[in-house]
Amino acid sequence: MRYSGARVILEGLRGQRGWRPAWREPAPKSDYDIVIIGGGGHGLSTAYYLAREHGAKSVAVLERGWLGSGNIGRNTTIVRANYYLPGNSEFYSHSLKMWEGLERELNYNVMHSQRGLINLFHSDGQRDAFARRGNAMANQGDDAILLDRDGVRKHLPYLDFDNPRFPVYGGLLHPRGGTARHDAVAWGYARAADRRGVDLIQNCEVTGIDVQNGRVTGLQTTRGSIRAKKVGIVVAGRSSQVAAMAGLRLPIESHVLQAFVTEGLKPVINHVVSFGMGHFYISQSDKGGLVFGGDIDFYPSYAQRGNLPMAEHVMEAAMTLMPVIGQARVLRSWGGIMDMTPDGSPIIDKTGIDGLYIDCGWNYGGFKAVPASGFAFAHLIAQDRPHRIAERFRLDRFTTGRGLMDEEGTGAQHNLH
Amino acid sequence: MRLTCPHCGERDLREFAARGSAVVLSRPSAGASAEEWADYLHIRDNPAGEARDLFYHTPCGLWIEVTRSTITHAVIAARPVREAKP
Amino acid sequence: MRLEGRGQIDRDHPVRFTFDGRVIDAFRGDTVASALMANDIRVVGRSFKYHRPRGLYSAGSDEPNALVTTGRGRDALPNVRATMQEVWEGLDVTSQNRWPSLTRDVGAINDLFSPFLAAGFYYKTFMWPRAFWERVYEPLIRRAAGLGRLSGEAARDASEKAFAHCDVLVIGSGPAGLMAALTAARAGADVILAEEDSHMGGRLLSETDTIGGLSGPQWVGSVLNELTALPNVRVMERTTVTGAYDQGTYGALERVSLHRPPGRAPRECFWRIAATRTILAAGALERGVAFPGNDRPGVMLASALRTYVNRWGVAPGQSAVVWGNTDTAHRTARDLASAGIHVAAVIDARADATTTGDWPFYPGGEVLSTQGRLGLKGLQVRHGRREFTVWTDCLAVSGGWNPSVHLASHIGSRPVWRDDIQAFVAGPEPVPGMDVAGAANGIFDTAGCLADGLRAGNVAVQAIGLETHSPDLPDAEATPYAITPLWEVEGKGRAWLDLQNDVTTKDVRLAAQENFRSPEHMKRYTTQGMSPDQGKGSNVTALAVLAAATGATVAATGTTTYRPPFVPVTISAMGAGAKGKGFAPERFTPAHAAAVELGAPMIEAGLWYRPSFFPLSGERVWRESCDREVRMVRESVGVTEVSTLGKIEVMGPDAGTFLDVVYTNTMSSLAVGKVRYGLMLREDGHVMDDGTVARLSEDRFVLTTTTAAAAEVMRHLDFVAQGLRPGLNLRTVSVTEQWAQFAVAGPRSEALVRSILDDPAAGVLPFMGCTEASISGTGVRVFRISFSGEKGYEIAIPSDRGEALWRLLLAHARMLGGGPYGLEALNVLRIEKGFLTHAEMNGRSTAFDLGLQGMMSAKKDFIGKALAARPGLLGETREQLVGLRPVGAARMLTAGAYLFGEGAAATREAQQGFTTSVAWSPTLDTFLGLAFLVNGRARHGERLRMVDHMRNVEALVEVGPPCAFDPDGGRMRG
Amino acid sequence: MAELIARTPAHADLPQPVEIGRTRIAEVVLGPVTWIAPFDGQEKAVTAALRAAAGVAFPKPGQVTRKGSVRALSVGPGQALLIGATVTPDGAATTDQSAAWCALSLSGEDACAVLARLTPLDLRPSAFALHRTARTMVGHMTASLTRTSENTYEIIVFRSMAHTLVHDLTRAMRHVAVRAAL
Repeated sequence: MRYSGARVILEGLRGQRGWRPAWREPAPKSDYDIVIIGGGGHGLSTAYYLAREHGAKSVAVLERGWLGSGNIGRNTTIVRANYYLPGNSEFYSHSLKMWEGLERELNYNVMHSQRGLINLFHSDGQRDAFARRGNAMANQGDDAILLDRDGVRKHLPYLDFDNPRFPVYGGLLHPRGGTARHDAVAWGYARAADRRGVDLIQNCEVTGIDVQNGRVTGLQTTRGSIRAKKVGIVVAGRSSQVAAMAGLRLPIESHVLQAFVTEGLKPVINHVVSFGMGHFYISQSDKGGLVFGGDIDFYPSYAQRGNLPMAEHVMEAAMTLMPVIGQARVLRSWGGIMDMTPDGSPIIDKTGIDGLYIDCGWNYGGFKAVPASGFAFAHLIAQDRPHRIAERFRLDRFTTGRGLMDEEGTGAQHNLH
Repeated sequence: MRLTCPHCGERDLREFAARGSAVVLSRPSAGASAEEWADYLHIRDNPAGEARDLFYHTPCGLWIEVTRSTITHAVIAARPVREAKP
Repeated sequence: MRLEGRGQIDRDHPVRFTFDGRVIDAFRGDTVASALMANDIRVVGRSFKYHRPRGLYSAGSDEPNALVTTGRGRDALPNVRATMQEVWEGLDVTSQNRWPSLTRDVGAINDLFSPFLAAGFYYKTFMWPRAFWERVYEPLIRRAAGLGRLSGEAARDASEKAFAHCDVLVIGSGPAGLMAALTAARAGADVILAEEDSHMGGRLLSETDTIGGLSGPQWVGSVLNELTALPNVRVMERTTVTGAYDQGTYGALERVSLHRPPGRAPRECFWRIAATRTILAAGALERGVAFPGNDRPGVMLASALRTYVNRWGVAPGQSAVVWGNTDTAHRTARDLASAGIHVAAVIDARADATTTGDWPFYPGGEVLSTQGRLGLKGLQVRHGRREFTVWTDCLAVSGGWNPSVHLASHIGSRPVWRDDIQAFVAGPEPVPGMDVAGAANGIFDTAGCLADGLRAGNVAVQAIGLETHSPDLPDAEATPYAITPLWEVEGKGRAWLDLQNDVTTKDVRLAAQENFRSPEHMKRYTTQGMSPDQGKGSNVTALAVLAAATGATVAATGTTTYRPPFVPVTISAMGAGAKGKGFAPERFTPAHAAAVELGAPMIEAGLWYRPSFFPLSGERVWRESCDREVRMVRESVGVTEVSTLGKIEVMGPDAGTFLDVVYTNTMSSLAVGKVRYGLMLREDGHVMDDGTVARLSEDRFVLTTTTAAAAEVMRHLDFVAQGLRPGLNLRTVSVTEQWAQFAVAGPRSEALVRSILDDPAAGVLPFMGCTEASISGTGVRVFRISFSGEKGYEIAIPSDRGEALWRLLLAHARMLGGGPYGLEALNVLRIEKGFLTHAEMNGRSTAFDLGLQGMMSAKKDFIGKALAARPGLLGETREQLVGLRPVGAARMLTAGAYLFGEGAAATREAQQGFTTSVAWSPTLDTFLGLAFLVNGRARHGERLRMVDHMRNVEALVEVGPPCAFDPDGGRMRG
Repeated sequence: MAELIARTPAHADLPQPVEIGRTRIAEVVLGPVTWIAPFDGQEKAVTAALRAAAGVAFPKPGQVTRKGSVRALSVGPGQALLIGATVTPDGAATTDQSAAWCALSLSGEDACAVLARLTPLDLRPSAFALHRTARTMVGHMTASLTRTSENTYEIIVFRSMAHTLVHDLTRAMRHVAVRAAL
């Protein structure tokens, strides 16, 4: 069933009776060519591109809970390509281009909105650092504009320019940056993958990975054993546990990142705004809620919730930067579990076990990566060699020191990125 | 969250800086292999359950090792890293 | 309409406020909601999506419809629950989401299109053409979305935050909460009793029961008299506990003065409460029934109607129908009748129910639909096979009670379904230290709540190790709770679940039809429960509808997750105190005021402020001042304050050994009276910080760190000392605050230093020497070090005399033709010399990259040594520090620009490096740059293209060594 | 010889004691302050030396030892500030901190309520009795807090943060005062 405005009107006239399930509810088969563990954004997009790009016919996605129940459903929805280190630059640039065609690709409105993202800076040194970032983006072929204080004022007149603790010197505008409706991305990929024959299996937890003679042979699950020629692990927030089933240890520590949304309000914030000195970023959803967040809570955690000190820090940052939103009320807070890596950049790689691949370590930047991550991971699984956009996301970079992508420059401490 | 600083007593989380897994206390000896060093600094067991993590009580300067659950956030024990040294 | 002789309002104190400009008469004790009802205003809001007219539905913080804006301008507060807002003289209330008025709202046209606006319709359309999303569709949607409106003015920082600690936190002050608080208080526990309402008592303020022979309010008063007299009890009304966090930490929002005209009092206070034990006695929330037309103004919860009638003495009309599935219906009818309101019918979903009242009674009946446009006029009722119309102004509906388990679920515990009460309750000890009591625990009669409060109080008392002193239980009403499921009535027309987000039963069924069958999928697809009330009144009903649609039980369907806050919290409350400078401490150096006196612009350096430059009259731009200051230092002498540098003393027999661990070079061999430049790595082999180490005596070293890294280095030293080298005998302490420090630099620096020292001979120090001396009798530390490349000193003096020394230094400097210099000049001086700051030590650079590999001792282990030797951190592929000068026509350099081969395209693939720091050098009459360049040390003399897209600057540059001035350091050694 | 005039940390921000409502803040001139940290195994010797020279023992965690105008405040594991006398006992790391700290006293009936706006420390008498001291936070600053009488607290922060401390305290004092008048 194809979605369209005409269809919406037709179904409106006939009482919505004709809408069919967005995806099937298949029982797991005993045997697949490829099994993807993890029905989040990355897993679903991987399955989709396996079918779409590589013609894979026998693919299943196993999801412990409900589709999209991980970080794809609990993030702050920002889509951007403003990285500056080689490896990240080309990957996120590619991902943003994929976003720009995603709705028609999936026949699903994920509400990708390129409303512009502004990173504020607060000193001469930060200006130079953001100039470098902007230049790297331009070198990559992406858009970036360095704004001075007056330039920022034109876009964001509501900031406290007069008496903030850290005055605004300017900002780096990324016009193609923006947001998307997070759940819709999962649903869009799920529906599109399902239409290409991928079996999406919910409430199916993987309990074991079968390896024989250095080669993966299948999985044990709460819904029975499944044989598989190839297995991809894409389970941010549980990466260490699932990898451990195959005897792998990862350079990952799990941390909780909180986010907040206010009651719906008439439009006030029209960009994505990021306040580096205060570890605060914000946008306003189409529904009117101010969606914002800050830094991780810093202690290792698998609980999808945080504590008050960071929540208060985030609200305080809002008050010093944009007191215009002070009277808005926070409606809901939540936490996502982040795979934090030693350099803050992700991993898409083989594992040393034939047929077993892993896509993990997205820190708190995984949402915008969903299209390209799935695309590159599907390539790796299908072709057994990395796609050029992700060839630097290697596991061994920490051992060799080659190609580290520490954008923040905070070093090999997982919770500092 | 509240943690107990062995010197100062039970305090609000906001008084602490968190560092992550306590395995960094087990620094390899100078002659260790490159693999050992890389593992030490990067690879983590990352348990979903009982874990040993490091916190710094900023007001008093004490580094502590906290045994805690990463699932429930229950705190089981806390001691100065001086005493935790393997 | 106002009911004579009823309610707890103060009829001696009339209060007038405005609603959409209309003056409303009310009494002290009214809420905006009760006052609107008293004035027969039925439409109080418009719904989010369809702009349906809506009336009062509840009487508490769960109100879905009556969201209003109070105040104007910067004090405007959107989405205030009219049910929670107490009236005060002059209060300005406006309705929301309507234009031009509540009764004539153009947006209501949306309702006509509702057949096409089903759940998730927007995921299926608006995709063509692509550019239309940002330009057409989204702006339209954004404008239509949202309920209230922010004023667009900066909010005042008018709230506060506070901490509290107690043995027992009691949340809610109904019969269970009061009894629990009394029990704990009498046993001597420190008790905090938090109540969301303006008055303690919970449902006891709204019901006509007697307790121990007293009316509800009287009994509440007697308990409160005892509690407030106890020193160990803190009673907090208008305080909503908003979230449960780890180890007994709770967030709570107190409405301090929102019930009064604005003044100097804090508006709200956000509390952080640490409690050993908590008793959740937050009561239960009544739920409605999803039946066609159930959103009509005049349809309201039965409990809310009793509250309006009994507590505030108001009623929504002359007659009412009551419909329910428990004895609640009968209680409501009795109260209405006694208040003189005509009870047009009582409908009890339980077919076997009986009544004692004198009203039409329909056991087993149901309401099929409603009539009326801006207010309820009549109901279509089915009883047996008969369908008929009942004319009424008001329908009081009750579908049962949902215990308020929100806080019990905040840290991960899932509520448990109970068939006998058709509701979710909390599991055992859902939050460590928490007990749930009363209606929140699924006990719905007063006597049961009192007893359960007493039980919970005693459990808490025992848990904290006190002796119990149980109060006597007063007599109270004890009715068994009998309920039959009553979730929805199917029929023609829309039946609302989430009134705010306009989610109907059809939407939930559509979600199930499209396979959004898990509660989370249904919630996200339909937006059920994502509205300002977070589905307080509708979530469980929606789950029941979903369960029916999927053929599952409610228990098996489960719930979505409750998350903080329980009620929305203003950002200005949770972020109180941070507006303006309050976000982070401000640190001022000892000579700050003296620098400001000289007109120096002070700029942020982390938490510190430092002078940028010291303008002289006639200088129009910073560069003029900066160039002059640089020349001054190169030609005579300059003075600048460096107190912000971190200063750490390391003492003890093993101090040297310890420093050998944290620095790449050897410090243990440093002679007393000498200073050495030191480099610290992180364990991953990258540079953490640099600074100097001075050995003041055999077992006392003083380290300097950069301003930015001072706290990080201190923490690192503590970590190494305590965690990695606990066997070493040493002590570390920050002395940053003790010592004001000034750099004196330039050819005449020695003359200056000698002129102020009590013993001028102490100024004759070798390069990298240090000594203790005195100035006007005050002990100082003198270091012969330089960050400018000139002969230089740093003098440290106790901070209390820092300003005096600064003034003395300036006076003497001026006599020598010198003066003060600021950060800008300091930066130029160091760039001319190729010295480092964190622009170069950027967290990704290694000693090798910076050309400091010679400082890495081969003879000892140190932090970072092993991992700095990884192949990827060495060799020709690394970007190495170089100096740059422009050589083409364009003479300007910028920092953050990239380097490319001459003639190469400016693309990522062709990047060769980037600039980190640049400056105009008045000394060399050229721009100078520092840059990282692939294999840079081998490329001195090479020409490259520098491109800065951001500033539209391009230049041809020549690569050289980082140090551009006095490369052999003769001036510095002097 | 020029005289170098010493400034107290809060001389500009709090030149005079300030009273708002039922609380008062005033700068405390600490006099000589020495940071003392006994080396491994030297704790007893250092206590003996301190007793001999100043009449006070090395304080246990959270403790203040006092003799006349001399006090020793516990400020961290194995660390104390000796205030009011200068003693540099053998066997301990010591350093002069006389100019490092800004100390204010906060007193009055509502002092505890004011402080509760700023510190997460449990201030109940059962947890923070008379003459107890704690390293904690005041606002965003690390601080030493000491209860010096029933209704008096001494707050010590970095000297450079004197302005912020006075600002934070006076804001809290105003709020408490206005509330009390409601």
